Amino acid sequence: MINPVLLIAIPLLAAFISVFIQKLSWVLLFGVSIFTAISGFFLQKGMFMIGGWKPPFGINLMIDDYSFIIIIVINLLFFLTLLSGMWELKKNKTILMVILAGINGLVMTGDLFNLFVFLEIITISGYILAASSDKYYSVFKYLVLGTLGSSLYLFGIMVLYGTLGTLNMADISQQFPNVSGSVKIISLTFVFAGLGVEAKLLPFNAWVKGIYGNTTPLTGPLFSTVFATGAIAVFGRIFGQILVPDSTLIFAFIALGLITFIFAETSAMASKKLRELLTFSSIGQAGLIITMFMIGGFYAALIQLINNAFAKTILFSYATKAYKSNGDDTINNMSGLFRKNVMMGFGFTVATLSLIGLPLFFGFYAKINMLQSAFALNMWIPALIILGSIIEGIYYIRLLVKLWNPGEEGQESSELAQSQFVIKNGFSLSLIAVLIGIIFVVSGIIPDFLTENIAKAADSLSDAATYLSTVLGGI
Amino acid sequence: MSQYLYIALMFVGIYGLLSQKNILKMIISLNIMELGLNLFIISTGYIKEAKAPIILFGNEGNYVDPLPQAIVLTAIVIGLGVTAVALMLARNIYKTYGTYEIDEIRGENDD
Amino acid sequence: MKKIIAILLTVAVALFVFTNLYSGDSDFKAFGEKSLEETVSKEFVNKTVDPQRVQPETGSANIVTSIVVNYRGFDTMGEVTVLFVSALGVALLGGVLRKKVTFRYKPGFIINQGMKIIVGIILISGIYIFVHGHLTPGGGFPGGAMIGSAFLLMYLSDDKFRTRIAAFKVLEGLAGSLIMIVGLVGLSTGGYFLYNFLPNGEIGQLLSAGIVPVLYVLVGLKVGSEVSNILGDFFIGEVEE
Amino acid sequence: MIEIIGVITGALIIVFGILAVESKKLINSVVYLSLLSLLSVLSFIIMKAPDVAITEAVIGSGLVTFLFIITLMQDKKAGDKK
Repeated sequence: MINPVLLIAIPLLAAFISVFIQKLSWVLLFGVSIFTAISGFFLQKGMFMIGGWKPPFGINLMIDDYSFIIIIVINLLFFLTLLSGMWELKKNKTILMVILAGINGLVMTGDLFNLFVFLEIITISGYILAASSDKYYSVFKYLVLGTLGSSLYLFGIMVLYGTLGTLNMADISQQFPNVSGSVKIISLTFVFAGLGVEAKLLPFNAWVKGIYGNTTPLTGPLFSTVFATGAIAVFGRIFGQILVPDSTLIFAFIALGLITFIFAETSAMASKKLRELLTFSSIGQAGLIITMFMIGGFYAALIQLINNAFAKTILFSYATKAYKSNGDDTINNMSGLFRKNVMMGFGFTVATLSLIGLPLFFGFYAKINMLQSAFALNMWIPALIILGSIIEGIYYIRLLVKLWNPGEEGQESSELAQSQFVIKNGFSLSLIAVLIGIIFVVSGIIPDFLTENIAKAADSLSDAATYLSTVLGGI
Repeated sequence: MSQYLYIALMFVGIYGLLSQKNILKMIISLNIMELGLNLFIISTGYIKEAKAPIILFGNEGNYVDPLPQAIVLTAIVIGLGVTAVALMLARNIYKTYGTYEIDEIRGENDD
Repeated sequence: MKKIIAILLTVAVALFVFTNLYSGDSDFKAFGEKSLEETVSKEFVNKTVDPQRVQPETGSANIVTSIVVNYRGFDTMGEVTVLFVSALGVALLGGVLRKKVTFRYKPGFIINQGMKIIVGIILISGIYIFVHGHLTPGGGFPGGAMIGSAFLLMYLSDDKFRTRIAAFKVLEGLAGSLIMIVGLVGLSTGGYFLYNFLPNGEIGQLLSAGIVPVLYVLVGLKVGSEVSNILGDFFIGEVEE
Repeated sequence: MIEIIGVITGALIIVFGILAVESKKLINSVVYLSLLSLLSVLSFIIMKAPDVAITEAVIGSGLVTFLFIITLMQDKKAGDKK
């Protein structure tokens, strides 16, 4: 059993050491990543006090079933991202180790201000990694919005502190229902806006296109899977368990999530470039998952979060690698590419089919559960979800047909198949594609293992009483 | 009363972010916003007639709330880090595009 | 036009905040009216969080320091990491710009020599501030920043000095690693990360407060070397003369 | 008495904040930001936060101002807003 503090302390220690032994920093990076990916499975559950100060006075880490599964997923994804971006690491190795510590801390921490600190760690690291694309103005927009977002978040939690006199999540979730309505509205709006920047929700996501649209094989999977999963998981934790909004605000939040979903899927439909299409698809998925968290469908939200994260790892690794090798990612020019790279094509296809939720794949269970929990509420939410999913299905199927079949649609010719595109250094990519492809197929046919754990995680999120007693009573 | 002014300062910074089109001006606005926020945080811990939270001999009890001060210490240093990165980015933007005005920046296919 | 929209938007949000935060039924504590009893800070001030420890549980006379380094030391660790990442980022971004900054004036003899004395004074006061961080106002952050500004003066007054100093990289990494190691020693001896495993001594003495001064000195060194690195990187850039 | 000083400082802070945002020359904005920072140090002292005051004095009005100025030095024309 591994103490969860080590998942933050070991990567940070390695990062500091790597400053003066730079030659060995890639060994440290891969070593740390393998350590966290494996030890995620053996994580000790419960509440861990930092410095031995009991909550709500000190800072605590909280490992329940929810953070447990998110930690496993994030650390696995981080390792896969490293494989995908193996040739892109350059001078970013130290920053990557800091990111690993930051994202683990973000998911595990039980204190609202500590969450802000970890949020700053990963966003600042994000700006620096994004700047490796040389699109400085896009990075600057991300920096301004990111700083604005975290300031708004800090304002929200300080209003809460001024009212309740505590920053501990469990303590606040206990007292929050008794807070007066006006303070509730202010704190919820500002925390929502602050986290909405990282979660890519609609009024706050002006930065996403410039950043995700210009990614490399390293930053593409990192932003779209590791960062996005962490941010959305925190979103679910805060609004599902700690600061539960009341009915008027929850209506506004659901509306924002759904508008983001529909708007992004429509924009993706019109995209001509692969990375742009995937960017809009990521925004749309974020909107969908947050809607599910808001309507209380934690199980469906989690299952789609994990499905989306693994699928996007392949899709973004592939798209960024194709761009890196050819300097172009226009979908029309890529047609017939998978004829030459069957292994990658297999992984890509499985991931896409799972993402849009076809039967026999893992994503199918996500979509079914989503609709079930949405239909339990009213009719128009599931109607919009189905509408968005159909749009998503159309453009992804169109993409797959293009990539497998060269030339005009319906015209079968192997001569036209010789697309100008090549993939350099494709071995790691094939490895990732096949690994995740197999995970998807197996988990689609035998879903019990994964779904059981996710169900436990969803239960622990909706069961606030256990969380409270573990943190405040478990001294 | 002064608490209103601190929140207002935060909104002066946000107004600057929305209205200014010069990159350095935007960074200055970010700094103003953070300053207003820091002043607001300290003001949530202020108690009338209370002393600064340092234990001297014969000076016990009745202190202002020390936790917001600890938080602002952290926030100021984080603000320094963000400002340094932002200014370095601004220099790189100037090197690439020869300007600080966002209207004159071309070639990054957005908006 | 854009300005009018910006003004309207800001005023709308500001009104939303003011009307809600200071409305009649709001239980947000008014300015100056709150009571320490209603917050977690009352235990920090009385030093009574954990009655099972040897009293006083934290020996620092400056209560803010005891919160920053002891009760909420994890935040400080994260915050030092933020500055670490920004220093790295400034170096990476600045690596694109290669030329040194040159000034039109040449520092004369008096500036050169006088600066050295001033630098010495600033360095000593910076070190004094973070060594006494647990007793007097100040501590690792301002102390470290003062060390950084001492080096700023050196950069300004001496042309030859204007290069990256490799020793700062080592100091930065070393101080950071030592902070983590102090935390891990606490984990192995006390069972908690960043556990205070040193005796607290008597409030007001220089050698008191357990790991607080140790951590604050490390934080001060780390902040100092990071700020110096950032400043050094800012001097390496293109300036049109 | 001390409350009145606090309010006056707060009002001055707002004035300098608006000046810093709306000023035509960038170098003036930077100087106003620095003044803003110094006035906020006074506010921190009035609100009994000596640690924060020292930190803000060194970092806010010292280092940040310097970073802005060295960035401005990159372009001689940048002193004027177009």
